[in-house]
Amino acid sequence: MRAPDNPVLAKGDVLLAVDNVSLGFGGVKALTDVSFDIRKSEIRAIIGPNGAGKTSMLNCINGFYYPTEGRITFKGVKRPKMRPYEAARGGIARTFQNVALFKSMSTLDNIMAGRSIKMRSNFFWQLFRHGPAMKEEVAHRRFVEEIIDFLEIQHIRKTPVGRLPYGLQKRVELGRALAMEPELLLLDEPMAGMNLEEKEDMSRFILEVNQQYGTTIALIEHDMGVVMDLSDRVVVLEYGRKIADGTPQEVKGNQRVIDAYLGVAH
Amino acid sequence: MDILYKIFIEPFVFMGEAPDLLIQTLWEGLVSGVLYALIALGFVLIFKASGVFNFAQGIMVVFAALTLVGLYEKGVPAFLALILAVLVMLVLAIVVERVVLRPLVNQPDIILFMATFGLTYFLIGFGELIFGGNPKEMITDALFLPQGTTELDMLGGMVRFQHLDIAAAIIASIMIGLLAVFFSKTRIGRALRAVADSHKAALSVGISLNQIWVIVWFAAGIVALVAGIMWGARSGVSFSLQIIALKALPVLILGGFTSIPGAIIGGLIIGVGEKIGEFYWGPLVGGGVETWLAYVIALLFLLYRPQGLFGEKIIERI
Amino acid sequence: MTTAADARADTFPKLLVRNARMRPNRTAFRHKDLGIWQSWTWGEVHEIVRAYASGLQALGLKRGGKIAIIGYNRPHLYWSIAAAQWIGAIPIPVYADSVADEMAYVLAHAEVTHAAVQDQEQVDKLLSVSEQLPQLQHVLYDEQKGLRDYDHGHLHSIESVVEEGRARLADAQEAQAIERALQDGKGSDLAIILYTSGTTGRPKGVMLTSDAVIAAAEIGCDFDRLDETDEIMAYLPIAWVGDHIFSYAQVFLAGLCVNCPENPETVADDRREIGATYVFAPPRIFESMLTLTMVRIEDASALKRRMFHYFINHANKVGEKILNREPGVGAWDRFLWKLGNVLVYAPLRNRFGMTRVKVGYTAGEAIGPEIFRFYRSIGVNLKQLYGQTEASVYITMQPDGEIRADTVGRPAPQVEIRIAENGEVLYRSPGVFVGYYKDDEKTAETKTPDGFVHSGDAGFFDQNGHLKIIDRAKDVGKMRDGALFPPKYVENKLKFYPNIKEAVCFGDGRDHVAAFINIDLVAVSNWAERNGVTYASYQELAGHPRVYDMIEKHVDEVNRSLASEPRMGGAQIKRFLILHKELDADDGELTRTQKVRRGFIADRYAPLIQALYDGSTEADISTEVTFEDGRKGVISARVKIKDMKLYPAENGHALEAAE
Amino acid sequence: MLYREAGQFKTNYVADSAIFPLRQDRIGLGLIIIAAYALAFMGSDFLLQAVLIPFLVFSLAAIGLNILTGYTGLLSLGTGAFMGVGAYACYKLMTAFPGVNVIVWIFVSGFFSAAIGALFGLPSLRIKGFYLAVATLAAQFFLQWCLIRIPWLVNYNVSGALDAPLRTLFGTPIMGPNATPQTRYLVVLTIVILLTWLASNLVHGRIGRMWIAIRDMDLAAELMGIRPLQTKLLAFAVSSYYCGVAGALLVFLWYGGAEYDVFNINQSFFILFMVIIGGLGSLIGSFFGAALIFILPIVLGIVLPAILAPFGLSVGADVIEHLRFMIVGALIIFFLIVEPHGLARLWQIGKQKLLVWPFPY
Repeated sequence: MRAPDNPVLAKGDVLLAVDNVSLGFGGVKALTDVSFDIRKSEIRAIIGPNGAGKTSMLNCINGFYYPTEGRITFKGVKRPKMRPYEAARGGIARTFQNVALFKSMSTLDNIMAGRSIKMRSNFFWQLFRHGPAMKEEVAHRRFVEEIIDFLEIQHIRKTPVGRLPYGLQKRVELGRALAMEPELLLLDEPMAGMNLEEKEDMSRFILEVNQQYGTTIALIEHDMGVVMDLSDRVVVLEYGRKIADGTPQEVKGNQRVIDAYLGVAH
Repeated sequence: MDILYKIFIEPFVFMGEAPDLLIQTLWEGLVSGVLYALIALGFVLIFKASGVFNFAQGIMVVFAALTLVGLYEKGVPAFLALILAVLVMLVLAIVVERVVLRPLVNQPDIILFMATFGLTYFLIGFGELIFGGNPKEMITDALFLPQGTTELDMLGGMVRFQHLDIAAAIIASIMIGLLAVFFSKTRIGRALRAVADSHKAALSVGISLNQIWVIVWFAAGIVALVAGIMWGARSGVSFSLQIIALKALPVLILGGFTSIPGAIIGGLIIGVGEKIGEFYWGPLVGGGVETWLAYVIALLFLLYRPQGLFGEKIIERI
Repeated sequence: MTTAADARADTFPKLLVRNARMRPNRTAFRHKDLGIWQSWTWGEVHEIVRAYASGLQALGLKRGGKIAIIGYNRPHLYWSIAAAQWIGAIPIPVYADSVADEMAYVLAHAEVTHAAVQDQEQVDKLLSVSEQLPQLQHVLYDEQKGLRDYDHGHLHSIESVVEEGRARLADAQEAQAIERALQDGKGSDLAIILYTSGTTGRPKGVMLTSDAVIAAAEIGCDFDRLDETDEIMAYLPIAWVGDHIFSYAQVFLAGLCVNCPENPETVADDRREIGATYVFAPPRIFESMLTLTMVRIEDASALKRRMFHYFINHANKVGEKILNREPGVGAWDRFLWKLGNVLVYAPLRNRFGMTRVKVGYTAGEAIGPEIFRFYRSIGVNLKQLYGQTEASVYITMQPDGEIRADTVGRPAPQVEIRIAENGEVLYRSPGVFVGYYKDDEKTAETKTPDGFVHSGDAGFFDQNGHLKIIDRAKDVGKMRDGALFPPKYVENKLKFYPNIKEAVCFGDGRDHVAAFINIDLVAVSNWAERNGVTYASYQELAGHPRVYDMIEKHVDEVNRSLASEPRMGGAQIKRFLILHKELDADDGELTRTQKVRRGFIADRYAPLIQALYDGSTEADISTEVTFEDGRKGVISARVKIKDMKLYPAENGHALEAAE
Repeated sequence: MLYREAGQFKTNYVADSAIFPLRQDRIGLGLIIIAAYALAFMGSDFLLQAVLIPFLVFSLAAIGLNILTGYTGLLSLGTGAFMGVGAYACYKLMTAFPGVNVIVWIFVSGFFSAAIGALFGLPSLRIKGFYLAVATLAAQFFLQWCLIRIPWLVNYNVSGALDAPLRTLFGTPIMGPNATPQTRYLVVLTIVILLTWLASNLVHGRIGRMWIAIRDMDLAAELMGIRPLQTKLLAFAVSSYYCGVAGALLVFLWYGGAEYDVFNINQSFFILFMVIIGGLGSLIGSFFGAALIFILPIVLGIVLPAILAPFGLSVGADVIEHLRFMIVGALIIFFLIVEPHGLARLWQIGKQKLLVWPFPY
């Protein structure tokens, strides 16, 4: 599916590099001079107190915002100013802090919609829902069914997502992102508002996605236990600046991180 | 080359050669602009307070004017008819709040928008049923509206000022001023602004949402009545008047749906722009550009500034 | 349905070969997977099983070797059974929800060398007890998910084993070998060992030969004229004899089509989609469907509710007679039933997924007569049967037209029955087992020298020659005054009320009968909602005075009914209490098949039993419980006790069956 | 109640993703289509000409607008003008090339409105909601002005009106003064069925999902790689195509001739009513909406005098007309209050009720 001239990266190579990125809205600075990288096939956590600029960081990475300063390099190529859909087509998928599903569609259709960028059949065949259009629909349906199977959401396959409980919606959203077969998967608080059991399930899915498909994952999460268990490396933001970067163990022992977390009431 | 000359050079040459005509056109544009602004204000009032895009504003103008004229024709003295017409608008506001808005609270915008369509249909039928479908003359004399013309010598020509137009501009300006004061100085006005921000905030001011809706629709009704009188005096009272209400839409686009100064300035820009456009450029394409010029101006403007003249820049978040 | 030509097919693999020849393009198995019903024809199944058998050989599974089958109903697991049988190995299906230790016991006892399991969960379970299973060599799995990074030295996907087998079979010698293995199989060989969960003690391995299982399957197929057009839903544990007969033996014999649901949560929907023609379900499933029906209909509009009840009442009056084609139903009543069929019965059957049901069975426990009649009256041909693992299911069956709620029918074809002195039912049939695996003592206890098997159940034949089971023979106790006390009989009477989920009665050697009641949370909470009873927890609801009043009414009715029956008058319930927690298999209070463990409960709730007999009006109890996530905790409660009115017993006839 | 879905299982994805997966629905649809064709032979000329032909034409236009507003969430008030473009294009084409069958030109004329629609859809990338509605209003007034001002469009006809020339299909007149309502009805019915089928295919496939994704959550859709501009423009183009064909049918197979005035702003609103009352994002809703908004006034026109007569109120046609306006207006409000999601939702609820009958859920 990848364009031939794209470099194929091995595990551990830098997939995405953020260099001295700053982002401002009018007078407000959301990010100041942040640099870090995400390596192929790792799980990278971005943590920090509320308002630390974590979501803004994700928004920069997937092209929703363009940094006011600094640059982002994806697969060795500096990212030009682009529309979000171009980033998506470049292999970056994401989920959202507040679930952003297509609420009138069923679970199945939501995930199928995530497959749109992989579908090619032309308008003419779509009109007749026949030939290549139907063949493609079936092939992608099968792929989507495997995601449904993977995420254990068979029983809600045809339920409109608006009616699902929050935990399941998050799962469907993950499924929709997986349908894009991304190289880099951005998860914005995938476990927010979940109970213990749901969190365990979600952690399991995230790990399995990472292990089975080698998908690189960058995630924002508040639950420190989950972050420590899941991630290979952690970057910590506070007030839009990076204050620490390293393995979970290193970060845990970092005095600035401890201050940042203790200093802010949660 | 000729066509480019006709578009880009000739009209301006013409303006310079006959400045009196330019002044005349500007004046006419200004007057219709003020009236557009008045109608747009009715939209803004309702949109600000209830988030309803009130398509019925146009028919309310007609309905108010018809009520006034209709009552007068039935022998009611002019100023009593005026008071009765105001009362009718109050009743309308109450009925609309009770029958349309309250059951539809929390529905998507487009549903409320559609409901005002239904209201429009109803008022058309109702108005015609009671007052008949024929155009009527506005009771200009009985309301002591001035008539006649003042012609001024200026810039090497004659510029005509209809007294009615002068009155319209003045009354509309007063009306706009009153509304501005109402909004910024009175308790209800502040509550209204609070509603625009959040419904909860309004409740904390101690006025129920339902009351606010009634007040706002009533205020919009009065604005409609004034607009109806002025516009009716200029071109007669008929159901085709409601189409001018659509002109308020580009005004709103320019000014932003929630901004009162925006409505005023937008109204003036549209009013003047369309008269100038029609007079100087219209003949190039066979005239009649007035019907769409306002919309195209608004459209082009939107492409440049999607949030409108006074709207805040939209930062999209996810 | 079997012809002389098929007589040669005396093992399941041979039946498979026959099916592949007779009906190669008919669908044999369906499995809802990846959103659609994946289907396999007999021809395809034959090809897969044959290759699978060869693959198993390659993995060292030998004639007489044992292979465990663990998991939810999946075509690949059924094929594992067939492939094992093909090469003369003995499949040992194990309950998929048993915990690792239980599983380890069975696997060690059966000396399994191979295991075919469903998924990662089962693999993990086996790995966790691997040191107890030194002889286990290879584990095969159906679903790859999560197993990618496991050490695949001894772990294989079934798919890969089949592939391996296919590769081997390309070689003519291997093909011959597999053919020889097939022909070497004899009807008298062991076909399967089914471990019974048992209410007490360790599970016992019931050894059944191919002849026995096929004979039993034949009984069922002939009785209800099952053929290849029939569809069955496989959703009960494959380790249970019922599933083995219905979803495997009869399928291979008569060429039915088996449908495996997507997962346990979707069974109801999947059942509706398939619309099976041949249905089996234990009473609790029919019960819960009916409870759910009644609960849901309460939420319907008043008009619809009235219409529903009107027609259900009408069906109650005439529905069974119409189903049984009995005379004496007037034209108007018939018309009303037809109307009801359009408005209520047919849509209900459709909702239950029973639109196409030819015959449905319930067994395992007694079914409430109201429940039984309900299904029959709306046109579902529901029947009861009485069976045991040791009999390959069939002991008694209900022939068409002789179906009654309170008996389990006449002896099945080819089955002989006699009733022992103490009321115990003994039977002999072609389907009886060989013995218990590695337990000759137990075998000797159970099987008489002339081939009769002690069922362990007490019962009697009524005037019509129908068997009526009252209880486990050893459980039928005597009260201090000598009156009979069949606890289960009484408990079942209680459980027929939708509000009562479970009941445990005591009375053996006592002066009077006392009962623990478990309320049904769905039914009672619904009742509570409608009656404005508020509560915060199960415990509070269970202890609510109005709930007690309601249950008291039910108990009173039971007492009245007991008083009217022969020899049962002494078993009336004098005192009862409502338990503060639900009896739970995780706490060991129920078996995995949801049967109560009376002895265990008696120990665990000893203070409550004491209070029931010492006249106190309430008692304290604290018990350890296991939560769903495996953590343990203690809950304590004060439980109230209610006294009941007793009715004078009609001194009736002695138990007729005891003659 | 009527449904027996037990036993209707799907063994492949084609069957599972069928638009009507239940047999009962397929049978029902078949019966409706047969009945619709049977009406051509059993209905009176009045029924065909005054009720059914316009109903179908408006349904088609409503489907067009529904694709844009209902499925893609873009509010448009320019429907009338887009219909007009189709009608005028058809007129030009069939008078310029009389040799080619008119059916071809009816379908081709839609492409002209599709192109114009896409052009006016360009602002939709930057403008949303009511602001976009005003942009489409610009299309409405500008195009209408063009239709008046360019006499070439009506072949310099002095009256400035379109007229339907005589055109035949297999030798039978289907257009012009000699075409019977029956033949015109059959032509319109066939075209509407065909185009509805195509629309249904589109909205149930990848393109439909992309449209709905844009409608439900445009930002998320874009972050999933859906190109907003292309998707929206496609919706404008397809929508306008349907409106264009409907416009051509309206003038040439229903009115038999018309002036630019039938494509005014009121026509746009009229279609919008149908879509909203019928149900946003529902094809069948478009038919329901057209039925209610178009047929109801006709029925009222017949029924009202009959109701008023017994009270000794014999009223003039004008009063009936006024009452009709009032009642339609009141009904719009009533329906919005009762079911803001339109008649299609009621239909869906009804079907769901039948499906779970006798249970309420």
